[in-house]
Amino acid sequence: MRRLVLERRAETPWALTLASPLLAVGLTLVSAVLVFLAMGRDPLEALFVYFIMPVSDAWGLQEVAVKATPLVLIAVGLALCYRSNNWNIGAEGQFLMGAMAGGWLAVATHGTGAGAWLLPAMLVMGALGGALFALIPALLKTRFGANEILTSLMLVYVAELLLDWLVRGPWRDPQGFNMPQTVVFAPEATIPLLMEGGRLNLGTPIMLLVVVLAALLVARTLKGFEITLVGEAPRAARFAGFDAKRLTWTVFAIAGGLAGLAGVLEAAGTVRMLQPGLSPGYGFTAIIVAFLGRLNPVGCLVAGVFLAITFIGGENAQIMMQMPLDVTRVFQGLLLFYVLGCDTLLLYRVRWVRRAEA
Amino acid sequence: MTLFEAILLTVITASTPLLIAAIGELVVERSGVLNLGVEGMMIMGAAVGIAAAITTGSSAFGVLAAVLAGMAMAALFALLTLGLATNQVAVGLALAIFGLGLSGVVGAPFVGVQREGIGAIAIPYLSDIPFIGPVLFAQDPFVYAAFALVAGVSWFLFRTRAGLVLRACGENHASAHALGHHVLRVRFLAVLFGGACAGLAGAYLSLVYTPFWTSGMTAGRGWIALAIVVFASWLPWRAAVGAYLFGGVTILQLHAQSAGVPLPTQLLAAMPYLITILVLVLVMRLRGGGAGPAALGQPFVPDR
Amino acid sequence: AMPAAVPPAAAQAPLNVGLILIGPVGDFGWSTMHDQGRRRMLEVLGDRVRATQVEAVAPPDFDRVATQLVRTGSRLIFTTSFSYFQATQRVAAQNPNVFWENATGTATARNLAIYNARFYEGRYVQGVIAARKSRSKTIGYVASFPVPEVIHAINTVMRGAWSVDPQMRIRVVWAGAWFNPGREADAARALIDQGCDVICQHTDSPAPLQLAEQRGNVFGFGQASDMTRFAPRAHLTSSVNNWGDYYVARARAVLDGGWQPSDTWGGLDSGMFRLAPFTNMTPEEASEAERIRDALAAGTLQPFEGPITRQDGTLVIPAGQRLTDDQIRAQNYFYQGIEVQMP
Amino acid sequence: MTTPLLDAPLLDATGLVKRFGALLANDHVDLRVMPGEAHALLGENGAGKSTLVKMLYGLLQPEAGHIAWEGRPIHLPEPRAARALGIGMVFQHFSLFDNLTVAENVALALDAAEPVPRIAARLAEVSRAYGLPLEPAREVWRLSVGERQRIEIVRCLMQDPRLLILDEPTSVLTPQEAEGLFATLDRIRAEGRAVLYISHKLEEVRRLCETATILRHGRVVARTDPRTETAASLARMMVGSEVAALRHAAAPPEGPVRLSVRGLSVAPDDPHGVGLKDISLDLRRGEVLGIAGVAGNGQEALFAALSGEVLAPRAEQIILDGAAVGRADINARRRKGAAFVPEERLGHAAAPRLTLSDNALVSGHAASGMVRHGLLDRGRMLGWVDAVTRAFDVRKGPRDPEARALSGGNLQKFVVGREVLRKPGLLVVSQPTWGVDAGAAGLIRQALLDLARAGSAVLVISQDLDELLEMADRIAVLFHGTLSPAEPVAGLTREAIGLRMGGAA
Ligand SMILES: Nc1ncnc2c1ncn2[C@@H]1O[C@H](COP(=O)(O)OP(=O)(O)OP(=O)(O)O)[C@@H](O)[C@H]1O
Ligand SMILES: Nc1ncnc2c1ncn2[C@@H]1O[C@H](COP(=O)(O)OP(=O)(O)OP(=O)(O)O)[C@@H](O)[C@H]1O
Ligand SMILES: [Mg+2]
Ligand SMILES: [Mg+2]
Repeated sequence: MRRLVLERRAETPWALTLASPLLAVGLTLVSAVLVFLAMGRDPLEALFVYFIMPVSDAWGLQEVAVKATPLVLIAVGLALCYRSNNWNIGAEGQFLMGAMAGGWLAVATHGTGAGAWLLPAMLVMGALGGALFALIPALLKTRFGANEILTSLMLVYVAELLLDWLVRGPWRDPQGFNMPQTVVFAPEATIPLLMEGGRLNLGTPIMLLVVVLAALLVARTLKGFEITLVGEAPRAARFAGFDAKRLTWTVFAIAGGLAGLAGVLEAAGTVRMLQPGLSPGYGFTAIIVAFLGRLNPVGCLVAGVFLAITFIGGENAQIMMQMPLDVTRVFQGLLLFYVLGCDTLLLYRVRWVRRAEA
Repeated sequence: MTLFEAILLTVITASTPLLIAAIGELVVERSGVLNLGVEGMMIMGAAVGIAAAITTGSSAFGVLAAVLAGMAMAALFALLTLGLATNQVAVGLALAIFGLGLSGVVGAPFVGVQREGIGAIAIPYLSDIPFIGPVLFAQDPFVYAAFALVAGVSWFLFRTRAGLVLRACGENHASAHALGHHVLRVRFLAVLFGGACAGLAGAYLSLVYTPFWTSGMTAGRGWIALAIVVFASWLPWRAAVGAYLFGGVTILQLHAQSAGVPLPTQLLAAMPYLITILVLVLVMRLRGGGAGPAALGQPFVPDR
Repeated sequence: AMPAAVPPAAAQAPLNVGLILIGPVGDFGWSTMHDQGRRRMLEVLGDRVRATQVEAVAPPDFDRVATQLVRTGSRLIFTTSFSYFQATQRVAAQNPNVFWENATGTATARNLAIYNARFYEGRYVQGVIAARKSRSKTIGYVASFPVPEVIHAINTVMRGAWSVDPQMRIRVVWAGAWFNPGREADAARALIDQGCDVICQHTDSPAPLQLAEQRGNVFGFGQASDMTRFAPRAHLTSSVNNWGDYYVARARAVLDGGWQPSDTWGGLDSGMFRLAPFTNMTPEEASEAERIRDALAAGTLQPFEGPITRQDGTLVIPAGQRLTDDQIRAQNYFYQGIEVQMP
Repeated sequence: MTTPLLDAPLLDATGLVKRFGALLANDHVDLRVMPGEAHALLGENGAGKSTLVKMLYGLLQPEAGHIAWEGRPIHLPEPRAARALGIGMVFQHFSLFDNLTVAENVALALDAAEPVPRIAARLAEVSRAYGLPLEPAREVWRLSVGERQRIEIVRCLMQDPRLLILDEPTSVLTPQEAEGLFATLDRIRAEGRAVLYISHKLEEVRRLCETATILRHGRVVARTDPRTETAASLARMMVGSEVAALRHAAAPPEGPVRLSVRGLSVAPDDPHGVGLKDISLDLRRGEVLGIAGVAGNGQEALFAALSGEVLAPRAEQIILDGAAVGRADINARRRKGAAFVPEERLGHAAAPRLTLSDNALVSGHAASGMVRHGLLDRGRMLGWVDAVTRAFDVRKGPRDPEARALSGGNLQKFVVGREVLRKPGLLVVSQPTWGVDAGAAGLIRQALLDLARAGSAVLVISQDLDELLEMADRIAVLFHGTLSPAEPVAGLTREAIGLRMGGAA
């Protein structure tokens, strides 16, 4: 009988750092082909529809950018959290809070012909709203030791219900036949489009800027070092004089702020109103993006774009091949498994050895 | 039956899947493993359970299949976290996503198929006891299974040698290994047990609670089960209290609505979550910080 | 008017029809029934149409999916939720060569039609039956969200019930979802525990009905599809959505070049929905229900006839008048006599 | 049952090989233990002693070689098999479970399924018989280090072992507790049981054992009767060369007080820890002050309080060069010229998965110009690594490897060098040479002494009494969170300090 044995590596060869995610993507593609064959579909066509078609023209690329923008924005913040061992999984709630905080300005100023200050103010409000909401689990963690995985998750439901209450109650569109939605935001409260004939808006450059800043933060600043050190070796971080509690606050605020920013960009950009179905689970999907991107801002960008392609590919597969939606989720789960599994290669040498006979 | 009895009865049914899943996860965490993928294992249990029950026409077979499905998902988790020593939090999250998707694929052919639910079994004599009888002893088999699990797991953990070894692995895997206990094997079995319980809880949803298949039908119960384990400070009896508390708040807010309590329904609906947070905070406060298995969530790679 | 840019479909090339669904096809209710409508259309029109459907499309993804449908050749696109209405107006303006149809929308445009059914007529019948069946004189209503559709349905159920017994009362639990079987079942449990013995549901899953079956001595109504099989002993009737005929007609209109941006709000007479066979009723009860149903279909019975008084006592319309369609569409008050608070 | 021949070895291991990656930890090791014998296993840190005994206990699998028990070849797939033969082991690092009771801890090491209450009864009996009193129902975290070791020994004895392996059992005991242990071991041997004894304390070995096997770099280099050797000759065999003595420069000048601690009390930060009670001390320029004590008597709390990882209740309780810094955090103290080296190399002093240059930043970001306006200066960080490497002879492969890739001794040289190179006014260092071989230890001790003589004040917390007697000018003893007055080394004996380490006045 043989069994799997892990041997700790003294040093990680850098080539493996690149090879491991590629191997994971390769394994996912192989699995995808097997699934397509099992479903009786032409695997080549399916792969084309899933992975190539979404990026085969300018419109498609714009859509990929639109879809990736909130995912990457949220994932970058989550990556900072996870790097420092803060398990914020409530980004969905922070996203909605940001949308609400920013959307409130749009609703309150509707019809007043507010000036150019409105949009920047909405973005700031959105980031603030998300950040403040994220500080609740941070506070509960640092002050009471309450598990942040659970509290941040519970708060997602609370945010959803709050949004529901607002759009059915105080912020409901008076002309909207009592339907649960706010007014359609006025043009001055709408994120400007970047090109004719597409939906690419200012959110995407903002997202790219955030990625660059976060990458600099992680690689070049003391704060970034602090985040990494607290996650890698909490005791060494204390020895370095870093305050883990304060850092918990900081990273939760950053993650919440970015999720909130994504929320208001989505509300004022793609949807242009507040309504209960505002997020198709961006906050949860971004968790996958963060891990796929190895908790690295640039990695998150790559992973976010890749995932956006699979989402749009999934829609295409429904349209072109009547492939059910759930198949896309299965692929995403598999991809994450493979990425995590392949990461083991970085820390350990994996060997099959003959089991010592008992 | 009085309104009070009726409410208790309902609370017990609503809490049962939470309790079963929480007890399973409690054992997993006691062995030092944090499996956040309860939701994914549970929904696979629900999907496979009803699929098997419809295909074979046997509820018992459905339950068995659900348990096996939960265990299969757990085995996948174990392969990654125990075999390859990967990050348990990340794999748990992936398992939840993967389970939601795969259950949709598995369940797709069974959408809209009707199946008779598993009915209640009144225990002779006991069910005739006034008040307690109808509430506790005229329930469906899953409710009894939940009672038995609480008692059984409590006995196992604190009265048997195997339970002691399991707790030891969760406390200090290096020491347990040095004494010759098979840490990974113990954890593997614990994870499988957790998967079996989550699968069973899923079967309860699709075979008893709302006997048909719909995707996403666990609706976040797996996450609540995780919260209950922390709330319970990893003690089985307290997990029962936690599950019934959460179930109770969930049901009571519906009664409050139906009775016309003048609060926004959204606020009432948020109550179970807000109260869970509050209780988590209070529990941490009273206990004065982290109890919990000392090795929880840490990967272990033995030297051979 | 017919957009000039669109020539009548060539005889051979099949018409591509797109459908965008708000929920999963398997939601038992709203989306399932639109899917059935699509199947019916394919059945009737055969080779002349092809249909492409995308399920569970969240509002932020709507623009892309709709555009992608256009890009892959769809010429007639049904967007089946009010959540899509604003966005449909937007993409319709961007794609003038495509015919758009939004379910439950509130305004038409040059290439945008809206359609819905007068489900409230069925609710009136439910009210009558409930009043006959209930011993506790209390109806339980598992509601989704307090949108006008649901509000006026609750009002209409009570109208129907009061027409039999003015003592009838109602209790409402908001499940906060169109489709969440567990929560719907819990809501039904709470209502039954509080003494309701006829359960109306305005949510899509069969869970409340199944629960009524399980509890015994409680009755319920199916939603969106015929749910008799879920509760052979508790089921009274179901309101069965039927979009197929409408879809056939609209596709045919495009094929024939006669498509108009219409506002369709079909009642029992239109066939856009029907009542499933009455079960678990005495012959007298069934025949009374049939009589009411036929009167509604014929238009001789009007659920929104005055006088209509709000809960707070203010008169909406006096006797002899009738609510306009827009007034019905925007109803956001309970009638006097209903003890439930507006949430 | 065959009666073993009187001269047949109880345990006979031949040609054992164990490899960890590229490292050959045991290279064809032979070991023979006779019945009733007390056999010492000696060697430097990392020589492969623990690796060898773990193979004898079934915990590691040899890659080559044979083990025979009473003349019969045996295979030990797991500790259970070893225990079944009658091999018991007390580990170098305790294998106890803090949150479980004594009885449960014992039960976990027994193979028969015996209910815990019955074990508790038997435990009380055995512990009385051997004079090792224990309360079965107590949780381990409430016990002292000595009591914890009693659990380890008693649970071996309850298996009625023929061979008892003890891996550095006295390194955590006071001299008096060690005496108690020797008495127990004498009794065990009187019952005809063999003992395989690993220790760095050569005097102990000479008192206790009649045979010694000496390992160096994984190979057996000598077999001898320790009673016929001197400690110095044993050390020479272990190291392979003469061990250099420490050069003491001039006697310490009577400089001004650099560090003054007054009435410092700190509550333990975790429920299982030991706090500090009313600690006072003075440390002068040019002086080395040693803090002796058995592990677990408040060393961690003292280091944390002095470094500022945990703040003192009041600022004036810690005075550094005239400034009250009790409420200042670790970086503020660093900026005032203090530096610190904690006990744990990996995880505390250095982050295992970060590079050395990042690790230079861990303690250097506050006061050595590696950070400007919040931005890292990678060039300077690397320069610092090079400087430490040169000054302290840190041996490593690449220029900037991850910390975990360094051997223990080399990483220790790096973390000590990282601080010493900054020429701090005050250096607080805990266990400076723990787990470090003689060569590196000499280098580190010399660097600390030179630093003090150059005008700094050095405070050394150590469990190694010999190290303190060698380096320190004055020694104070930490016991249960209280600190005895510091006394000049000249007037102190091992016995006097040992008594204080055990709590006697
Ligand atoms: N699991 C392991 N993986 C890799 N290397 C190891 C492992 N265990 C031990 N080593 C290495 O093997 C060598 C021998 O270690 P061992 O623990 O046997 O030394 P030792 O003689 O007991 O030292 P000490 O006196 O410090 O206890 C050391 O270099 C050590 O770092
Ligand atoms: N647990 C381990 N996992 C992987 N590699 C290890 C481990 N322990 C030691 N090593 C490797 O073995 C080598 C020797 O390390 P070790 O700490 O045993 O050195 P050593 O012989 O004790 O030297 P020193 O005298 O400097 O302590 C190092 O290069 C290290 O990379
Ligand atoms: Mg070493
Ligand atoms: Mg050792």
